[in-house]
Amino acid sequence: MAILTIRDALNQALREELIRDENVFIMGEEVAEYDGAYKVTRGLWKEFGDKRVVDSPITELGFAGLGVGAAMAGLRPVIEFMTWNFSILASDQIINNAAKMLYMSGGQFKVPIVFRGPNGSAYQVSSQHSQALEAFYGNFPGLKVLMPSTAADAKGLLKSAIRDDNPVVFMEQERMYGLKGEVPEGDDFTIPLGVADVKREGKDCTIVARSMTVPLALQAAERIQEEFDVSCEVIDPRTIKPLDIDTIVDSIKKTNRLVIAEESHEFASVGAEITYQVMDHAFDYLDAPIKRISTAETPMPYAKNLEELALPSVDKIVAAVRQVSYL
Amino acid sequence: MAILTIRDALNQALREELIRDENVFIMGEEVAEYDGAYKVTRGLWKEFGDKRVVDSPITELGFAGLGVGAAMAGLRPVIEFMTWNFSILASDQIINNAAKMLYMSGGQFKVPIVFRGPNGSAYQVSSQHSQALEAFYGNFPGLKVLMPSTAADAKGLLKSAIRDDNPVVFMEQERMYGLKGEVPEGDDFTIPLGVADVKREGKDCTIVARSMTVPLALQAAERIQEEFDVSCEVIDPRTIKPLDIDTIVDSIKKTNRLVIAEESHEFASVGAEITYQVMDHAFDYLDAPIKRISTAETPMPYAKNLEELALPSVDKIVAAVRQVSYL
Amino acid sequence: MAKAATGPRAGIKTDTATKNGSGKPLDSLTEKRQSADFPDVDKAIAEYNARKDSQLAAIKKTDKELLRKMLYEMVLSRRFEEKCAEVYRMGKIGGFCHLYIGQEAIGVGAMLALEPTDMVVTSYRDHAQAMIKGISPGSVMAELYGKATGCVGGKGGSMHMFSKEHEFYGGHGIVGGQIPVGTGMAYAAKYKNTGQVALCFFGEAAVNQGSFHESLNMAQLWKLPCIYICENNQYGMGTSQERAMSIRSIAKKGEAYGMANEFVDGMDVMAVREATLRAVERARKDGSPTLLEVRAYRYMGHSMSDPGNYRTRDEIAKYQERDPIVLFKDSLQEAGVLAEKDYEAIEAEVKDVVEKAAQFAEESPLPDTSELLTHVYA
Amino acid sequence: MAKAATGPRAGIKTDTATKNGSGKPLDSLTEKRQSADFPDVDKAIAEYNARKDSQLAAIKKTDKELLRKMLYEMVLSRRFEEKCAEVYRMGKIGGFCHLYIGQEAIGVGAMLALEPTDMVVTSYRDHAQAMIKGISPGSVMAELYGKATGCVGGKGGSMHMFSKEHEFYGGHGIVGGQIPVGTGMAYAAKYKNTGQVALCFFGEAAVNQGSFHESLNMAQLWKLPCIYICENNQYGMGTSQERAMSIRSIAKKGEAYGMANEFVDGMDVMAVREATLRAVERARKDGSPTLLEVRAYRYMGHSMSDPGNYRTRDEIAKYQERDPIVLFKDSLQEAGVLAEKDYEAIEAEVKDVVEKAAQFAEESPLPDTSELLTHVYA
Ligand SMILES: Cc1ncc(C[n+]2csc(CCOP(=O)(O)OP(=O)(O)O)c2C)c(N)n1
Ligand SMILES: Cc1ncc(C[n+]2csc(CCOP(=O)(O)OP(=O)(O)O)c2C)c(N)n1
Ligand SMILES: [Mg+2]
Ligand SMILES: [Mg+2]
Repeated sequence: MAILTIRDALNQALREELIRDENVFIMGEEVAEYDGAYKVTRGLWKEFGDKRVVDSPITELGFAGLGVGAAMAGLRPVIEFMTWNFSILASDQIINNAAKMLYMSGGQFKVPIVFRGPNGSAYQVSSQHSQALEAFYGNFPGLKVLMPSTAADAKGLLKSAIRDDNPVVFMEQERMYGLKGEVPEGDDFTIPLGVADVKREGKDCTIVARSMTVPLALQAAERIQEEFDVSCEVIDPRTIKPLDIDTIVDSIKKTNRLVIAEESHEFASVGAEITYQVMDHAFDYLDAPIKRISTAETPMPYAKNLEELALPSVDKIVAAVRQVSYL
Repeated sequence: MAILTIRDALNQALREELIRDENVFIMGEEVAEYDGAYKVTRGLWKEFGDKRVVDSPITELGFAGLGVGAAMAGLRPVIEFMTWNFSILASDQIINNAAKMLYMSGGQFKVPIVFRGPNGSAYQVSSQHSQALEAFYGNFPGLKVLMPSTAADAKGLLKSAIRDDNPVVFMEQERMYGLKGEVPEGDDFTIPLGVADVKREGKDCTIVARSMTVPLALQAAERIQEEFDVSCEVIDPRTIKPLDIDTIVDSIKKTNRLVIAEESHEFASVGAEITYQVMDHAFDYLDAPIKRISTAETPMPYAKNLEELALPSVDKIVAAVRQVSYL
Repeated sequence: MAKAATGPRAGIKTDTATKNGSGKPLDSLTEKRQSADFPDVDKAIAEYNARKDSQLAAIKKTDKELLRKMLYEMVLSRRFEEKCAEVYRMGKIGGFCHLYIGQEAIGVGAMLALEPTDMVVTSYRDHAQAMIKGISPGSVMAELYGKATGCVGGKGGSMHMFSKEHEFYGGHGIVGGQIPVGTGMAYAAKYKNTGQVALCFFGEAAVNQGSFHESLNMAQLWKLPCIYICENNQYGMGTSQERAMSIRSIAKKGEAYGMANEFVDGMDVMAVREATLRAVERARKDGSPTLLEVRAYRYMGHSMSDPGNYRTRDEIAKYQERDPIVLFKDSLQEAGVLAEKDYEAIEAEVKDVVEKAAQFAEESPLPDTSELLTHVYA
Repeated sequence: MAKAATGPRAGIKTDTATKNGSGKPLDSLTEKRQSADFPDVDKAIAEYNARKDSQLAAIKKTDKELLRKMLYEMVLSRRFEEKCAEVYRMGKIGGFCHLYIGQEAIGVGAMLALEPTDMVVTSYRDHAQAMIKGISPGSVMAELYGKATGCVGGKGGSMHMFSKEHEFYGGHGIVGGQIPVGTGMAYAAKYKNTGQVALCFFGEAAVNQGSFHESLNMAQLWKLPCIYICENNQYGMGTSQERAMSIRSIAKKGEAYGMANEFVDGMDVMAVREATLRAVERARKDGSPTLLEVRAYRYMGHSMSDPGNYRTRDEIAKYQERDPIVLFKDSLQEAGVLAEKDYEAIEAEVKDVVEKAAQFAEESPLPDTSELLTHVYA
């Protein structure tokens, strides 16, 4: 297996799907000649040209909606938001058109489109550029929501997303683009949507993490193992919607404890949703209340010390595990 | 006390606040000469004129943002969205500007603005006009979110919202505009934000409902009382954010059971959030898993029979109470 | 209901403000907006008369069957929607119901200038467009009734007619939301080199939405074969165009994008047809988009629940003098291609079709409850 | 890095498409866009020379102290931001950092044509505007360092400078997001009849956002005293204006709203000043808004992390020949209101101010951790 950064794994996925299906095209701000603001589309414009890789004006609502129309008419657009923060401007097209079109049209018009880009915080980019939006989009039936945390998942899920006939919200994380991992070879490597992955096996406490909190949770698990001899199972749902609750519930049946680590704000978060579903499916197995670690309930501050304080961290996860384990 | 419809109670609140503070103005589509699409602003343009009650072009992003700028500069805009569905187009201004401005400016620029209008379903208005968005806005720190269910609450909360120095998302329900209730007299009647109201006392099971599900929950409670001699306590948080979790927790400590009824979709809903917070504060008091009744995980269908099936109902709430009560 | 002339578009000048509002508009409409095009019916009539000869010439060079079909579709739209109003009042149709009565020349003139493979998208005011594009009146009516036999199985209702088979992309409820979608349809046509054009209808009030601006820039920048048809019926709900838009000419806004544009008399179906044909030619030649402003008038309220108090009976009557069906029928007779009995035959046929559509809708079953959960995901 | 001339703005014509893409752009830039205004430096120089006499006249009629202040502010901006670049590279500033170098004539020319009570709002490229409006260089630099003494206490950083005291409304990160906000500021001024005007800056790429369109329509419709200043530095990140906008003239877009508009040479601070004065006069007279397109050039990358490979050194050098500071200094000398030693004094003063600002920032404390949770709600 090759060792790739998440950035390059995404790039490979895009490249392979551009080759595989000529109806796939990429559109977004700076995706073509500039090679992408975060270089995820590096080299693709050079290789595939103006038709397949298209720089758009700064017109999020417009080009998201253009993508929806193009998808209805048979193309498979991959729309990059330079970051998901800017997608809020386009949310009407994502929610009212992409997500609802199949239903409103009585099953006639599919919208096979992928919206992708980095979600959540970066490094000191302040209030308007640090928003994690998975709960925002997760609330709407018709959308699938993906959040990979490794290079292999990034590649396999992006390929599946592009092949999927539904609108997919595909959320990356800028802080993670450089993370390296093994990626299976071959154009046919895909990962099915809706299947969680156990990133670390354990028996005493379950941690459900996604995107940026997965590496944090893994570090926390190591530390807890060492310091307290408590073994944590780390589950990455990878697909937030549809959520693979079974894998989570199975783990809780074993560990009887759950910590959820997420980068988003907490109010009506995906963590809250997981809590409800776990309560619904495994109430009798819980030996302690579920504990959630989210980003502070504030807009993201710029100052380095405040930003650090606002975000989830290994320390916070360790503390949460100790709390639910009564350590 | 006067008996008023929710519509007229809202209208009174607006009128009184227009009189009380000349910096208050109302802007939105059809709010002035047309008296409001749902007549909430009836008579106000005639009484207060072009300056205070302003018809806007269909430009949701634009006039929401205009409101933010005006609020920063010292006015107290009340921005009507003809329905909250259309606010999605304006969500960037609500989320990235209204909610974050105070924080980003280090506390210098307050944004005392109320965004209001009907939320959720109406009668067969189909997929794009039936969205309940309280979880969507609830996720963002900086916003307050209100959802009254009675005429008195509607009036008292709207007056408080207009006087509040923060951006407030004020959600009404078209199906409820005609509902009547007693409203205390006097210009000084307000209801504090962040305080839940026990709409019915009971001891066996708690139902937390909001907006349209409050009357449904009250009916369900009556039926359950009659049929099963089980007494339900019905709590209406009224303010979704900040959430008065204490009142809910106190009730659960008594009843040990919770049903949540909400009109929104379920994934990452306010119901999910209440579940997390209850689990966090009252895990040991729960005798059964919390049960949530939400709108079906589909865009809203038009056909009458399907729409009915999609929405929460008295029957569904009764069934949920029976389930958590093991009846 | 106060007159529009005192509306807030006059601004918010505050010199005369009293503490609690003065009880009357603080500012009156001092300067009359300049209309870039014909502002009233009289001017329209004069213009129409002036182009009468070329109109007759156009009629004569057009296939007779097509002319008959155009008239048929206009009459069908009219009678179909009169039926809608009737059964809506009986409670058979729910939700919103926006009628097209008075605007038939636009849908018919524009859409019958297309090939069947061309694509169309429009707003919630979509019954006529759906039928002109080929969806049967029965399945449109059944959709209005929320029945399983409706063109989207009862899931969409009045605002959301769709037909993939007929290249009809809906029926959209968010004002301006279909403009980027139409742009994307044209994008796909160009990408796949299919030779199709996309026709995108919207109201004049939708022009104020950002989606209009963003879309037209992209369409012109990338030369997308999209024909933007602004159906300027002069009101967005209860707000007249001049109370919502700072200039009167919408066609002229095309110039902000360097886009070809034309102002068209929307009561004259042949004028709409010819302008659309010119736009189609541009689009098929090199993908160039066009913005057409088609000035018309809606006779009914904004939707069935709008009493329409914001305009006078006189104003409506004045526009009805130039009824597009009457105008077209008269021209056809003047050109000698239609006899009175031909027209009567059309009315009779339409009457039958509309009755059958209503009966079909009435007798069709509700959707099966299992349908609630289908089509959420593909 | 490929040349812009082969960019996708040429459309997506597909005739020559091969299955998996051809490895090179499928379409080449065949037709050169027409520039509505001066397309290149040579033309700009010619125009500048032609208006030279009236420029000198304008200088002579302007208060000497003000002229000196204008020059001082331009030099301060330049040196301050050179310092920013330096310390950014040392890791003292985090996140994004967008420099204004090359565009100083716009902020200075426009803002010093206002009264101190007038309001200003701009984008993330806001350091210069913040200082010109009166925020001290020390507290701007401290904000960049994320320190407690920053003008927003370290919460905002480079993109979010604010000062209520100085009527500076920020510092906004969402492209185009400040345009409705500026419109609302003007709305409040008119509502309260304060006589203030609102100045709203944005880049040329922001013009493509729907927020621009929606705002300008409202401003003209309601006659709001807002001056929209489009700082056309010809690139939005790596995308040249002609690859993102279907026409070249932004000023002309004002006509789509019936709004007064002007094209201005953004290298010439007096030209910016005069155009702004004309706009201010309109605004104060009857609230009329104005759209100014001010053509300039940014010397640096889009932000500190942009290598700027999308343009050539030659292109940059060509614009630098008309450096706004040099141009202004020369004119002042020619007009006899500035001696070389006066200029040197300014440079010396600025140097000192910038050093002290950096030192202040360096020595200031980080915000107290309790600040994380303050200012979420009022
Ligand atoms: C974004 C949005 N805002 C408001 C509405 C409510 N609404 C529906 S139609 C309409 C008027 C639209 O007028 P116009 O675009 O001129 O089209 P017309 O109805 O005249 O055909 C309004 C305000 C909506 N559906 N969507
Ligand atoms: C809505 C949105 N989309 C994208 C971005 C990323 N972005 C920041 S600045 C910029 C370019 C803006 O160019 P222009 O408006 O010309 O202003 P300039 O930077 O040249 O001053 C982009 C794409 C953003 N901040 N907001
Ligand atoms: Mg209209
Ligand atoms: Mg620029």
